[in-house]
Amino acid sequence: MSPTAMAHALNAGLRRAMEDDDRVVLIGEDIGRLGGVFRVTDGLQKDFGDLRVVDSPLGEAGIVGSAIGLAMAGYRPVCEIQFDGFVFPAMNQIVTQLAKYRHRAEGRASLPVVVRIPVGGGIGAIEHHSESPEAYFAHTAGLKVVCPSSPQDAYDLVRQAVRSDDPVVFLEPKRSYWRKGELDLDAVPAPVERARVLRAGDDVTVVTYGALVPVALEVARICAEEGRSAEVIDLRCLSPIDDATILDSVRRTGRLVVAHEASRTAGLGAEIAARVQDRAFYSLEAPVQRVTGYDTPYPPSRLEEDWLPGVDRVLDAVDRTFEH
Amino acid sequence: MSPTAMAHALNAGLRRAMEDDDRVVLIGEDIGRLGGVFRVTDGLQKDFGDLRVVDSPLGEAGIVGSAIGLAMAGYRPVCEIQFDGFVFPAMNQIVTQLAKYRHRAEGRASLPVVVRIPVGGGIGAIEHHSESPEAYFAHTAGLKVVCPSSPQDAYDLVRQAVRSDDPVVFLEPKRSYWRKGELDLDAVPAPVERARVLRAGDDVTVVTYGALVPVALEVARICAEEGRSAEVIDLRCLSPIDDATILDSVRRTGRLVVAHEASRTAGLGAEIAARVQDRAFYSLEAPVQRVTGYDTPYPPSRLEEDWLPGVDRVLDAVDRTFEH
Amino acid sequence: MSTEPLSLLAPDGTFTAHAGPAGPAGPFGPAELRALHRDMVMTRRIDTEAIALQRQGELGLWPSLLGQEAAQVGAGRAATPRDVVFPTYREHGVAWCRDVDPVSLLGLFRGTTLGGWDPASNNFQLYTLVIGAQTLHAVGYAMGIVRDGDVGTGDPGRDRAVLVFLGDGSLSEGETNEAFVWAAAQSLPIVFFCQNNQWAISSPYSVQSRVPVAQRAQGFGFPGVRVDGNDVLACLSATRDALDSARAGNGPTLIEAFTYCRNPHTTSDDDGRYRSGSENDAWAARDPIERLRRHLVSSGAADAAHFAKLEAQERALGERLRTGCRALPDPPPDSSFRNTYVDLPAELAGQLSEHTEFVAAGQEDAR
Amino acid sequence: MSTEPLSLLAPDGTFTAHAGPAGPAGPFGPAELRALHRDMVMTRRIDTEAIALQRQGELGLWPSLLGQEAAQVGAGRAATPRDVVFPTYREHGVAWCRDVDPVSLLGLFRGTTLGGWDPASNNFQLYTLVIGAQTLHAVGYAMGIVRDGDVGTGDPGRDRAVLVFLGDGSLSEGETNEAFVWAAAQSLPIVFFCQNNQWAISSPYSVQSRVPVAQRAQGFGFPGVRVDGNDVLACLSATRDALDSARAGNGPTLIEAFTYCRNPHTTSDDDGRYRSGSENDAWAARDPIERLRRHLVSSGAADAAHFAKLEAQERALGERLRTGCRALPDPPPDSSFRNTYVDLPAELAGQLSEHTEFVAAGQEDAR
Ligand SMILES: Cc1ncc(C[n+]2csc(CCOP(=O)(O)OP(=O)(O)O)c2C)c(N)n1
Ligand SMILES: Cc1ncc(C[n+]2csc(CCOP(=O)(O)OP(=O)(O)O)c2C)c(N)n1
Ligand SMILES: [Mg+2]
Ligand SMILES: [Mg+2]
Repeated sequence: MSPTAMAHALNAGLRRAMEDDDRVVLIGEDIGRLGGVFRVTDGLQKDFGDLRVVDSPLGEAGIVGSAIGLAMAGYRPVCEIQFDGFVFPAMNQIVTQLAKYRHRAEGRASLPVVVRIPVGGGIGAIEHHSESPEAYFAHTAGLKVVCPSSPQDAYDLVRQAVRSDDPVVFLEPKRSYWRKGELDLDAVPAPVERARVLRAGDDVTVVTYGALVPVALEVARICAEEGRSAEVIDLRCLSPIDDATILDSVRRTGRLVVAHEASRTAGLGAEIAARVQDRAFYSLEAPVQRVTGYDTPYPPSRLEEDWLPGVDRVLDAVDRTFEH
Repeated sequence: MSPTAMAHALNAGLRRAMEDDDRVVLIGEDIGRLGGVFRVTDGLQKDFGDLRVVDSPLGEAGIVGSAIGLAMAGYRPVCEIQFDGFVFPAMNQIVTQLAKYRHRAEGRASLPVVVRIPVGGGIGAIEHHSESPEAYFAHTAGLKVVCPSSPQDAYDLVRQAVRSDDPVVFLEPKRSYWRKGELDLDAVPAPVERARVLRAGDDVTVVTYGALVPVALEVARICAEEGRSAEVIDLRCLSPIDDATILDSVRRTGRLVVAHEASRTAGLGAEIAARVQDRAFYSLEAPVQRVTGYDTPYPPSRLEEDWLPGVDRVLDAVDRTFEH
Repeated sequence: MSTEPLSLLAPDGTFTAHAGPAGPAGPFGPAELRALHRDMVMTRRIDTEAIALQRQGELGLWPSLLGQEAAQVGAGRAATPRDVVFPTYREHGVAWCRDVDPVSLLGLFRGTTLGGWDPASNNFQLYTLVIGAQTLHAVGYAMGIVRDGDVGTGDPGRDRAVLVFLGDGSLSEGETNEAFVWAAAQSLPIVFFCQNNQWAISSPYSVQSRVPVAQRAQGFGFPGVRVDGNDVLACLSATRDALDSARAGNGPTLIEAFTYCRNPHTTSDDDGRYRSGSENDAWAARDPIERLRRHLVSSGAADAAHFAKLEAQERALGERLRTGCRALPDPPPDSSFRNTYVDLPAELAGQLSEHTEFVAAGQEDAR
Repeated sequence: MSTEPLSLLAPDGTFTAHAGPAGPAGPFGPAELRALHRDMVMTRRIDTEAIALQRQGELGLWPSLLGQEAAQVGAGRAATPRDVVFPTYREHGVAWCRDVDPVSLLGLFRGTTLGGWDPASNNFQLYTLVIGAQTLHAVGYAMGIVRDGDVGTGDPGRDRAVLVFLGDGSLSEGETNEAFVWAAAQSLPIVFFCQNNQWAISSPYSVQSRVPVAQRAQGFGFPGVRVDGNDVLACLSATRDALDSARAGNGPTLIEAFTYCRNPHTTSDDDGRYRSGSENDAWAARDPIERLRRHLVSSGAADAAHFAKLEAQERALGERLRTGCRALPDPPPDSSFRNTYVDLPAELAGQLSEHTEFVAAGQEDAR
């Protein structure tokens, strides 16, 4: 156990996955000698060679499409999309091919492809480098979507994603890449599909994922000071959603705040609100509150701090749930 | 006024738009001599020439991307995507360019582009020909998304879409193409952003759009026989959503069912449920119910009838709202 | 690049040997010629029966290949069983060559499945309806072959290649061109076989390009070859050469089989709106089957007894297709739910029970 | 296709006339040569200042063009004001030639805007960060020019063309290739100007292709031209010829300016990880500005006084950039809300009030 940054944990997880199974192949732009723009694949090409760590041509459809073909040939490809905003050229391959293939093949064949995407804002970047595209994938049946919030989870989830026979969209919160946390390389990982209660509480539930997890924890800390006990749930798996864990919590607390960076309309917050109002109707003491990016394109970075959900906005939402 | 099929109403609307403004240019696969696979553009190339009705190369990114360029040059392009399932190669142009351009240009320039897409199932088609991709677009800030349910609305909305300076994704429910309805070519159209109450009711609200509108009306008819008065709202504009009209209704009825063909998770039903539970919390006598396509890829056509929301499933959902 | 397509067998059935890159093509033995003819005849029968089934309402749709039999059988027979084939939605003749049960081709168009066969068992992938998408899968598969070390070993039992089909229209899709980029840059063992049937639904090839399909490859730095797509021997030779070259580690080839589909795009299409019957007549005169039949007769490779036997086989196939089509089972109502993920997620399991109850109630009502 | 790039000005400054398709290129008059030199010098100064501003924390990022000044100024000056230019994110030198205020180039990288100038007022579109996306917009704009009737009229005050910039890496994106398809099939008035700086971040050009960039055009059926990208005169001549041809209605050209970016991909990049300094040194010896300076001196087109004056102008520009950068206003907090749609939708208006209250409360707290 040693404090490790998430980027390094991911690197370790990928390395371990490649050692465990020599059919794991990484494909992406600049993932070889450069080690990826975030250095997540640092050193892997050197150690595993350029047949297993492929510096690809500059084309995202090609990255995902060729990964599909490699999977058909028995490999377990892990794609890297350089930034969230650049996944859209691959959307056709992801939505019409990757997600649907097992269904088309009547369950006879699966595509064990992982599509890694650094996501989210708050890093002062230029356009297309701060997006949160998870809702597109969560709405697409046939994909699993996961998003770690800690180095340990990143390490565990990426290994599990590689072992999954279902295609996995693996979202890496950029803001968390250099946050450190304990990493136990041999810990028994939690099941992928399970959300995790990071802090127990009785008065209000806060659900989030990725880079907003530390925000939610900070909110809970402040709530505690104010005499309110907030339960914090890290979703981890954004599709399928583990609503059982959320419902358990809300049935106790009666109040729910969901936070994400993606735009509000038809985002994951909507889905969680829709399920919870249905399945815990009589438990809710206040409407489910969403704290999200707004329904605008991601703003210039000078405006991002206020645009992104932060501690204050989540606290406001918690307050709103107590106004009822 | 004469009974007209929606496909013909769209044709008339496009013709009128082209007559009204000679900067309107249609682009798409097979829209010229063939008149489009659904004949929506029938005769337009003959009458307006092949510079205004362009049979495009087989590439959807090219269709939307070139439309963007034409709009930059002062034209008002109307793209046709041949089928719902084939819009994904254009996703990059739609999401990263079309939707974001006005924001990028700080409001200095707009892209008056319409992207017409035949959508939805129930026509016994093969894969990729029965999809309902509206949630991808509704989640994308900067786009307007509209979906007519009647010939009159199709005619009005397509003309308004062409006149809109914002980009519009225009969804045409395939199952409704050959349904006839009254068409008044000179009626004063309702505002694009307004949902429409098609049938007033007091006990439960049913919100839907496109091909499910007749289903909702049939549900209301049956409800009436059973002594329940259902209000039917046709959303028309799927983004931005006119929740005022929905909330007005739900505040009276206390019950809401939302129906759509698209998969459930993070679909429009989720968004509507999330807003209504928030904004009409104390009015709701039962949780908002969603009747939707399931979270699977669209099934083989032999299974579609049961997979799609139909009268019985919507009725079941209405019943559920009365169980509370 | 010569734009005069490689041709070995003239429309009147005369054969001219031709030196290809891998030496002279042919002569072809009588057994091989008869087999190719039989493949084309059987392929056409599948097509004809399917069209009839569609008219009878047994199929929702059928994309006919009438006139493209030579291209498909030539290419299909060039591939070895170890090669991997990626079709579009029209490669019924290739499917035949890959021993895919022809009845299973019908399910997709009857609406009982979106697939229909096991892509692994005949090295014949599923039909792909999204234009161009399969070209990238083919590229990825070829990358897999490279990683397996199954290229350029010189061992014919080991080396393999990918054969991917595409249409003239698909040359305009970005994904197809990305496939060319990847194949060229990595010198992959892959052959792109483009049936230029001159139309993409109502769009003549001139909408896509002003230069021959085969020329596209040059821009990416690999060879493009043009063949008479109605000449099964030319298609076979060119594809064999290209596959040999790919297996030997010499990288990709794009083959343009210049041909014509004499039926509308699909049974739903009305080609009277956009093309003339005379074009069709001209291509009927270049019929690929008739051409080889003439050669078989004039060369004495087949006699009347042979053709009679073949006709009986054809009839049997037709019968099998008609019966088989009607016997195709509807998919179980839970199949979409079960096939979406390896393990049914909780939410989807909930939706499945909803669905199962609903279907059961419907059956209840119906009873 | 000759793969030897067109070159007029050798690294040592000697000039060799060359007959291009539109007649001999040059001779260039001394005023024109001085102007081109000045453009390059000023462009480099913009670049240098921006890098310094980035180091000082005033910019988040800067994509340097060091070494690509000749390509950008040559191409930029070839376009007339009526031509329409579509840049990538690195065309600071082209922006200079289009009279875009250099300070406004900084906003995007300072995070005060995603655009920064009015795309209509200089016929210089906004920077595009999504690789390849702008090539299709350029195609669409060229379709607009055709529809305006502003091509092939022979009237120089009327005919126009589109000049679109792209990098060597972008040749692999599907969209770029679709742009080639459309431009070729419709014979559009467009020039694709590719700065092959041999790297796409850490990927050498060999990752994308084994043949020259210019060859790609052949596959689509239009001319590809290779020029020495460090030779401003060659870039200017080739682009002028290509634009003339486009305006005259002869369709598209792809120009490959073979060059090298001597700085890392952006200020965030660490090129020590993937390339050697010696490559850099070799290209420094081919510096485009030094080359023209030598020619100016040896031909007597410019004297010491000229260079001194230029240096003063440079310094003034640097000063303007430094002051201008710091003075760039933060965007108003409501700007994203107001710029998403022409009219603020009700839901978004609600979100804006939420936001406004929140921002106001924050300012309250801060006070
Ligand atoms: C991405 C995509 N866009 C549009 C379509 C609709 N479509 C089906 S077939 C076809 C024409 C294909 O032409 P071609 O590639 O020449 O093949 P052919 O049908 O002639 O065999 C089109 C446009 C599609 N299937 N996929
Ligand atoms: C669609 C897309 N994918 C990935 C990126 C990330 N990216 C930014 S620049 C770049 C390399 C571009 O290389 P090239 O086209 O040669 O232009 P250069 O930077 O050399 O000028 C990459 C991969 C992007 N901007 N857009
Ligand atoms: Mg075709
Ligand atoms: Mg480059």
